Amino acid sequence: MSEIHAQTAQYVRDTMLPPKPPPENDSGVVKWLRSNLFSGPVNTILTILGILIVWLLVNHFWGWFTHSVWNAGSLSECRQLIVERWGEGSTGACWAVIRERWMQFTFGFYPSELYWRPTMAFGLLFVALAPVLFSESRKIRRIVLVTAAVLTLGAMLLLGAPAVWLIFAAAVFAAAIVAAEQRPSLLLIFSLLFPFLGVWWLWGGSLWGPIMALMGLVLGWAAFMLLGRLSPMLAGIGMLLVPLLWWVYLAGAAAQDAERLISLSIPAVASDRFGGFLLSITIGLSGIALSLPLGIVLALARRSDMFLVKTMSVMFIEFIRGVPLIALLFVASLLLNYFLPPGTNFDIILRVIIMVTVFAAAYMAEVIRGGLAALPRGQYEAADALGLDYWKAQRLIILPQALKISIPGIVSTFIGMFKDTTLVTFVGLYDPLKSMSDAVRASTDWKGIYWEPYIFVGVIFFIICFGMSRYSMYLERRLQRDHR
Amino acid sequence: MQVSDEVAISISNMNKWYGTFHVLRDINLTVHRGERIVIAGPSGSGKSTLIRCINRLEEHQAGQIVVDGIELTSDIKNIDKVRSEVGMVFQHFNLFPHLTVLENCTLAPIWVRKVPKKKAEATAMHFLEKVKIPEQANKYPGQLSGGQQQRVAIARSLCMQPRIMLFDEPTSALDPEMIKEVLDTMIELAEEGMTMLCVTHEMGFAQAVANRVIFMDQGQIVEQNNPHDFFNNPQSDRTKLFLSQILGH
Amino acid sequence: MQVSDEVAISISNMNKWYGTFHVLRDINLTVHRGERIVIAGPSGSGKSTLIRCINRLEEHQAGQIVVDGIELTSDIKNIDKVRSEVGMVFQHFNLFPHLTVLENCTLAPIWVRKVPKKKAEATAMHFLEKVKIPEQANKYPGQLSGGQQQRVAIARSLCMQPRIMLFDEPTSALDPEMIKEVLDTMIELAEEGMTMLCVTHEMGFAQAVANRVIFMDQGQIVEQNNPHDFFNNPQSDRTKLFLSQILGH
Amino acid sequence: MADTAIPAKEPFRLSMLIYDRRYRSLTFQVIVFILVMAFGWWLVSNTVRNLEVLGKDFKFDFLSQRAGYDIPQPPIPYTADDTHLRAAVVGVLNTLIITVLGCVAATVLGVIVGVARLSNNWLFARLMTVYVEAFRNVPLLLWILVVFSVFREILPPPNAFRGEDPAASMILFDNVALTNRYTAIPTLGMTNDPGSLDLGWRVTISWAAIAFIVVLIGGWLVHKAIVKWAQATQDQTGQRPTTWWMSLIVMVLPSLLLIWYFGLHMIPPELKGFNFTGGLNISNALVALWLALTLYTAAFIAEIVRAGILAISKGQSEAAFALGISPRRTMNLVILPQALRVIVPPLISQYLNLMKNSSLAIAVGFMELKGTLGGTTLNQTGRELESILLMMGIYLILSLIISSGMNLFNARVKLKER
Amino acid sequence: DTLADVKARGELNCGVNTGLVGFAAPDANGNWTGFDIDVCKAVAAAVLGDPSKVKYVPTTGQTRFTALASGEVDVLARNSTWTFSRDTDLKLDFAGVNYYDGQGFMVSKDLGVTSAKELDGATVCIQTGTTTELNLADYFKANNMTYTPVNIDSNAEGEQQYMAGACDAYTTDASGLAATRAAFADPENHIILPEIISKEPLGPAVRHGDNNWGDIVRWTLYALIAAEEYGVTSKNIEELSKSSQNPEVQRLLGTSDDLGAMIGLDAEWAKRAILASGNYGEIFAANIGEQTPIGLARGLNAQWTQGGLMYAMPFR
Ligand SMILES: Nc1ncnc2c1ncn2[C@@H]1O[C@H](COP(=O)(O)OP(=O)(O)OP(=O)(O)O)[C@@H](O)[C@H]1O
Ligand SMILES: Nc1ncnc2c1ncn2[C@@H]1O[C@H](COP(=O)(O)OP(=O)(O)OP(=O)(O)O)[C@@H](O)[C@H]1O
Ligand SMILES: [Mg+2]
Ligand SMILES: [Mg+2]
Repeated sequence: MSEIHAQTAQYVRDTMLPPKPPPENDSGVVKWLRSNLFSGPVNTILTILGILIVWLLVNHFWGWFTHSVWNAGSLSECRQLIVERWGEGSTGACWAVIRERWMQFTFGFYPSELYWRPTMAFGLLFVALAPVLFSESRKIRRIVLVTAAVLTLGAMLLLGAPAVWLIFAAAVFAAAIVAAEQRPSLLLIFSLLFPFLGVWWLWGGSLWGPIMALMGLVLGWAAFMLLGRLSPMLAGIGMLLVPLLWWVYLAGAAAQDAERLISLSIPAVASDRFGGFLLSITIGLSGIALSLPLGIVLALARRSDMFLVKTMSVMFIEFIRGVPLIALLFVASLLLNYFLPPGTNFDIILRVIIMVTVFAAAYMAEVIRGGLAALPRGQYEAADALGLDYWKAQRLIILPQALKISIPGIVSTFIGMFKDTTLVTFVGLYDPLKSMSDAVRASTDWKGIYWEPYIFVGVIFFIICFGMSRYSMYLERRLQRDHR
Repeated sequence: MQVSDEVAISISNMNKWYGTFHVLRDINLTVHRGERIVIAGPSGSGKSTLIRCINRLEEHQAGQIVVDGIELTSDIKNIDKVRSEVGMVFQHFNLFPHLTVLENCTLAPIWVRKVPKKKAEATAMHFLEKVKIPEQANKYPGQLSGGQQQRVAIARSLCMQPRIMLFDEPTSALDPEMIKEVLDTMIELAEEGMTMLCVTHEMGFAQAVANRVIFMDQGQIVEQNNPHDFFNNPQSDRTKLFLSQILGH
Repeated sequence: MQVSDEVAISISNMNKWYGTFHVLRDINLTVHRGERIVIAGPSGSGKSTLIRCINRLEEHQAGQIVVDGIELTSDIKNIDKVRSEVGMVFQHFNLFPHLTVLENCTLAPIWVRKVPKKKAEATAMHFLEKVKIPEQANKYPGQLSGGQQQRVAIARSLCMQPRIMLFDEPTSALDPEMIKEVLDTMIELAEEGMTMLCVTHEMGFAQAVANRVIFMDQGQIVEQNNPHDFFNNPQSDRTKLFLSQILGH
Repeated sequence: MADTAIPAKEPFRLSMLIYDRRYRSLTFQVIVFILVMAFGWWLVSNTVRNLEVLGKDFKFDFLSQRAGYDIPQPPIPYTADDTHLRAAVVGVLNTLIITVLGCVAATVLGVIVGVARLSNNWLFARLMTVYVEAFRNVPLLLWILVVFSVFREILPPPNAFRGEDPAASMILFDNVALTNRYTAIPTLGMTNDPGSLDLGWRVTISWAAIAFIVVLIGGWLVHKAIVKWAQATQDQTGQRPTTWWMSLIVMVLPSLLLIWYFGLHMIPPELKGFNFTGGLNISNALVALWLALTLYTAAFIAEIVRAGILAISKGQSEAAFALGISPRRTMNLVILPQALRVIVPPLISQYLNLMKNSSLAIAVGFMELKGTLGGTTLNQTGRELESILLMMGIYLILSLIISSGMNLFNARVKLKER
Repeated sequence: DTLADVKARGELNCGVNTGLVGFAAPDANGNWTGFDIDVCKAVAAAVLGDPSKVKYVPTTGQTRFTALASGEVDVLARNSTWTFSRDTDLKLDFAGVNYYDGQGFMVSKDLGVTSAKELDGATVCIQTGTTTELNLADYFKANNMTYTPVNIDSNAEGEQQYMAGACDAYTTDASGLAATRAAFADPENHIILPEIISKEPLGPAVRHGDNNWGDIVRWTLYALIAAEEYGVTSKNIEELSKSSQNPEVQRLLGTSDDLGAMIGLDAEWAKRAILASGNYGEIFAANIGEQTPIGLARGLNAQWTQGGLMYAMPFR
C-alpha cells in the first residue's frame, strides 16, 4: 500500500460535456399524473376520494343552479316560472330577488339618487391607499389607479352623478396618476385629507364639520410645535389637550358660523340609511383607520419598560381580546349610554364604530408589536447614537419600518373585522348578511326566499376577502424578499 | 495514513438532473477505504449535490453509485444501510435545537442502532471528548458558539461509527477564530484513517490531509490530482483561474 | 497627527454589571483630543460594552465617565449633548433601510441640530464625497455593497460633525475585498486629527494609525502601549497568547 | 495632562422629574396612571348618575329570581322554575361543551387538512386549499346558518320514520336516527344499577360512571407505567418491546368487566308521538354549531399547522435522514417536537377565537352563555348593565384560563438560546 | 321633557321592529311601512305637523327597552307586550293597546293535530326575545305536557325550520302566524290551532316619568281609535271638520274646545294624526286587514261597538 494510490493519478478533462435533456420517463403528462395523483395506494385513494367529493357536491347543487330564474317580480312568480319551465315538483334558484334588490344589498337604504357618492368615496379610497399599500411598485400602482379610475367614473356615470362631481373625481384621479409618476409623496396629502372628505361624502351635510375636525389636528400640531420649545412634556400634553378642547367646545360652533358665512353643503344622509355592504365597509374601514393610531400607542406602551404603562396596556389588550366582539357590540348598543354623561345620545353606527375600533385596536396592537419586535436592535441603537430622542426615533426610524412590516398583519386584521361586521345585525343594524336578507324577506313579495340572498352575500364577501388575503400574501412575499 | 485497496465508494457514469437542469454530468469516481478527498470548485458547480447523492439525500437519475458494496437504488433498506454507514456534516450544522448536545449524539444510535442508552451515552461522551467539548454535553445547541456546534455535529455523526464521512463546507459558516478548532478536529479524524470526502475551500487543510483534490465545474469533474501537484501545477485553465481567485485573495 | 493636552474622554474607576455579571471592572482611561486608540481583546472581554458606555448606549453603575467635560449621569440633557458630540459606527452598519443614503445622512442634522435641509444636504454631500460615494446619494442602503454601506455609516456619523468617533469592529462583517476601502476611509479620518476609539482586530490598521493600543480581557484593561511595543514586545502573558492566535491563524 | 474638573454629584432638584432619566419615567407613568384613573372614574360616576336618573339600581339579585323559560337539553337538571343563576350556569356549561368539542374536532381536522395541503397529491391538495379559502373568507355567521340549514334540508323529519313503509329508516342496526331536529342515539341502561352520587345543586353522577372513570384513569396510569418500562428496557438493552397490546388489554378489559358487572345495555330510541324518546336526542343546533365552528376554525388551524411544518427547515429532516433515522421517526423525534413550538401559540389563540365565536350560537338557538344570561335573562329582567358585565367577566375568565395554559406551555418548551 | 326635545329636534325618534311583515318593514328604498309605523306617523303628525318627520330606529328584542330608557327613541312602537314587570320594573309606560294579540300555534295539517292540548312531546319553534318563551313554558307546565323548545333568533330562520319539519309547531303571536302562513307556497296545508295561550296586548310605550309625553302618545292612539268609532276617515275628515255637528267629533278635530292645549299641542293635532294614514280601521285594513296578503280579521281588535275591545276613552 503506497501513500499515493493508483487511482489518485492525475486526471484532466479536455472537453467539457454539454448539458443533456433528462431521461424520457422523467417528464410528460403520464409522469405528472403518476407522481401527482397516483403515486402509491394512499395517494390513489385520496384522489378517488377527492373526485367523489367534487362529484357529490356538483351532483347535489347542479339541478338547483341550472333551474335559475332571473326575471320575476316575486317569489311566487318565480316558483310558477320554475314549475312552468322545468315541470311540476322541480326546484330552482330564484335570482330575481338579487336582480331586484342588489342595490339594496350594496347601499342599504342610502337615497338612490345619491348612490354615486359612496361609489366615488370608495373609488377615491384607492387613491388614498396608493402610497401606503401600493408603494412597492410603480407598475402595480399604475394598474390599480387606472382601473379604479375607469371603474369609478363609469359607475358614477351610470348612477347619475352630477357633472361637477364627475369632473372633480376625474380630476383627482388624473392628478393622482400624474403624481404617482412624478412625486408620489404628493399622494400622501390626499391620504391625509381622505378620511375627512370620505366622511363628508358619505354623510353629506356641511363641509365645515370635517374642516373644523381637521383644524383640531392642525391646532394640536401647532401646540406641539410651540410648546416643544419649552418642554417636550408640555408639548405632549398640549398636543393632546388642545385638539380635545377644540373639538369638544369650539369646533361645532365654528362649523356652524362658517357654514352661515359660506355654505358648503351637500344633501345630508342620516346614519340609519346606511346598510348592506356600504355599512360593512364603512364600519370596517373606519374601524381600521381609527384603530391604527390607537394600536400604535398600545403597542408602544406594551413594549415600554415603564411598568405601570406596560401593565395598563397589557390589561386593556387582554381584556378586549378576551371578550367576544358581539359582547362589545351589546356594550355599544346597551351600555355605552350608561357610561356617558346623562343625556348624551349619539348615533348607534358611531357607537358601533367606537367599539369596533377599540376591538380592532387590541388586535392591531399585537400586530404592530410583532412589527416592532422584528426590527433589529441596531436600528434603535443607531437612532440613539445619533442623538434622536424617543419620539423622534419612533416617528422617523422605527414606526415607518415597523408599520411596513406589519401591513400583511393589518390586512388580515381588516379581513377579520370586515367579516365580523356582519355581527352588527344583533344590535339592529342592517348588515348585508342577515338583517338585509331579513329585510328583503320582510317584504310580502319575497317572504320565504332563503338561500339566494345568503349565497349572493357570501360570494361577495368571499371575493373581497379573498382578494385582500391574496394581496397580503403577495406583500408578505415581497417583504421577505426585501428584508433579507 | 494508509489507503487500502478496498473500494469504499464507486461512482460510474452518474448523471443527475434538477427538472431539466443537468447538474451532474457523467461523474466517475472511485474512493478507496482510508482515502481523504477534497472537492473544490466554483459555486454552483454541483459539489454539494454530488456529496448528497452519495448518501441519497438526492436521487440520481442515471449511472451507478455503490457505497460499501451496496448499490443505491430506490430500495429503502439499502438506503438505510448506506446512511448508517455514512456520516454527514453540513455547512449549517443542522443540530436538533430541542435536544441537548448529549441527546443529539445519542438519538440515532438509540433509535437506529438500538444501542442501550447507557452505552450510547458512553460512546457519545467519548466522541465529545475527542472533539474537546465534553463539558457542554448537557447544554442545548443554541447555547454554544458556531465552532462548538460544528464540533458537536461531527461528534454526532461519529457516534453512528460510520466508515465514511462526508463534509459539505463544514467551516464556511464560521468565524475565523472558530475555523481552526473545527479543522483541527477534522485533521485528527483524518489521521485516524477515516475515509473522508470533504467539500471545502480551506486550501491549507487540503494540502495538509488530502490524498487527492477533485476540481469540479459545471457538474463535471474537471481535474483531479494529489494536492501538491494540484496546487502547484494545475493543468486545466479553469482550475488555474479558480486557484488564482481563491489563493490570490 | 498631533495630540493635544486637552482631555476628550476621561473614565475613572468605572464599573458595569449586566445583572450580576461584572462586565467592566475598574476601568481607568484618559483619551486626549486627537488621540487614536485601538482596543483589542478576545471575544466577550467587554470591548463593545466599554465603547457603548461612552455614549451611554449602556449605563454604567459605578465610577465616572466624562466626555468633553460633560459627566454622563441620568440627566437626559447631558446625554443628548454627549451623543451629538460623539459619532458611532457599528459592526452591522445599522443604516436606516427605508431612507436613501442622503436622507440617512441628513436625518440627524435636520431633526437634532435643526440645520436647514439645504445646508444639511450640502454637508452630507461633502462627507459622502469624502468617503468616495457621492454618486450613491439617492440609492437605498439595500442597494449598496457592505463596504459602501459602512462608508455611508461613517459619513452619517460625520454629518453630525462629532468631535469624537467610536468604531465597534467596523470591518468584521465585511468581505475581505471590502475591508480595505473602509480602512482607507478611517485612515484618512485619522490623518485629519479626529479623536478616535476603535475596536478592531485589524492589526495592520492599528500599527498604521493608532497612538495607543489597549488590550482588554475579562472586563479589564490588561495592557496598553504604543502599537510598536504592543505588537513586538507584549508584556502580559494573555496579550502574548492573544497575539499569537490572531496573527498565527 | 490637565485632568478636567469632575463635577460634584447633584442634589435632587424639581427639574430632575422631567430631565433625569430615572425620575422622568416615573413622572410619566404617574401622569398616565392618573389620566387613566380619572377616565375610569368619569365612566363610573356617569354610570352612577345615569342609574339614578333612570331610577335603576345595580344589583345582582335578579339572578335569584325564577327564570321562567325553558332551555333545550340542559347539561344539568334545569326547568323553567329554576333561577336565572342556574340558567346562566347552564349557559356557561353549554359554552364550555361547545368549546371543548369544537377545539378537539378543529384540531384533528385542522392538522389533517394542514398536512394534506402539503401532500403531493395534486387534486387533494387543491381541494383542501379550496376548503380552507372558502371558510377563511366568508363570515362565520353565514357558515353557521348554512350548516344548520343543510342539516335541516337534507335530513328527514322524525315523522318520516313513521308508518308501514317509512320514507327514512334508522341506521346502525336501528340504533341511531338522523333527523332534521336531532340525532337520536341510544342511552345506556343498567340491570344492576348502583345508584348515583349527589354532588349537590341537584347535580348527580352515577356510581357506574364514577367506576368507569376510575378504571379508565387507572388503566391509563398502568399504560404509562408500561411505556416507562418499555423505555427502561430500551435504555438497558436497546430493544424496545412491543407494548401496544398490553396497553390495549389494560385499557379495555376492566371496562368490559364493568359493563358485564353493571349489566350495561343500550336502550335504542323509539319514535313515540312527535319525537323519538327513550334514547338521547342530540339537537342539531349543537351539532351544526359544533360542525360550523369546527370547519371554520380548522381552516385557520390548517394554515397554522402548514406554516409550522414549513417553518422547520429542511436541514433538520436532512440531518435526521443522514443519520439513518426513518422518515416516520424523523417526524416524531425531530420535526413534530419543533413544529409544536411554532404551532401551539397561534393554535391557542384559535381556541380563544372559537370560544368567543361560540357566542354566535344565538343564530341557531343553541342556548349558551350569550343565549341565556346575555339573551333571554337580560331580555326578561331588563338588567342589561349587570347581565352584560357579568357575561363579559365570565368570558374574560375563560379566556384567561385558556391563555394561561398557553403561557405555561410556551415557558416549558422555549428553546434554550445563548 | 320629551315633547320639547322632539319639537326642538324637529323629528320624532320611533323605535320599531327591524322587519316584521305588516307591522314594520323598510322597502327597497328604506321607506318604512306597517301597522306600527302608522302609529309613529300619527304621533309625528300630531306633534310636529308632518307625518314624515320620523326617524325610524330599528331595534331588536334585546335592544328595544334600552333604546327607550336611554332616550335613543321617544316612543317604542314595536309590537311589545304590555306586562306588569315591564310597566313597573323596566320603567316603561304603555300608552295603550293598538293590537290585541295572543300567542298561538301553527301546525302542519298532515300532523293530524287539532288542538294545542295534543302537542305533548312536540318540538316547538319559538322566536326568542319576547314573552313567548315564558308563555310557552307556562302553558305546557299548566297542562302537564312536555315539549322541546327550539329557540330561534329570527323569524326567517324559524319559518324555514318549521317548513322543513324540524319543528312540529311554530308558535308566536297569532298575527305573526297569519303573516307567516300567508307567505308559504302551500298555505292550505297549515292550520293555526284554535287555542290562544296568552294575552298579548301590544302597544306603544314611552319612558316612565314623562307623563305629558305619555299623554300625547296615548291620546294620539285614542284619537285614531275614536275616529273610527265616529266614522271619521282620512277621506271625509276635511268635510267633517267643517260640517260635523257631533260635539265629540268637533272636540276631536279641534273645531270646538281646545283639547290640544291641555297636552301642549295645538287644536288640530288629532286631525293631523288621523290624516297621516287614516283612522284605526283604515290603518288596520291597509296593513294587516283581510284585503292584504296577511289577511287578519278584526276579531278582538274590532271597535267595542262591534264586539271588539277597541275602546277609546272619551274626548272631553
Ligand atoms: N433543489 C434544487 N432544485 C433545483 N436546482 C438546484 C437544487 N439544488 C441545487 N440546485 C442547483 O444545482 C446547481 C448545483 O448546486 P450545488 O448546491 O450542488 O452547488 P455547489 O457546488 O455546492 O455550490 P456552493 O459552493 O454554492 O455550495 C446550482 O446551480 C443550484 O442552483
Ligand atoms: N445585554 C447583555 N446582557 C447580559 N450580558 C451581556 C449583554 N451584552 C453583552 N453581555 C456579556 O458581556 C460580556 C462582554 O460583552 P461585549 O459585547 O462587550 O464583548 P466584546 O469584547 O465586544 O466581544 P466581541 O468581540 O464578541 O464583540 C460578554 O460576556 C457578553 O456575553
Ligand atoms: Mg454547496
Ligand atoms: Mg463586540
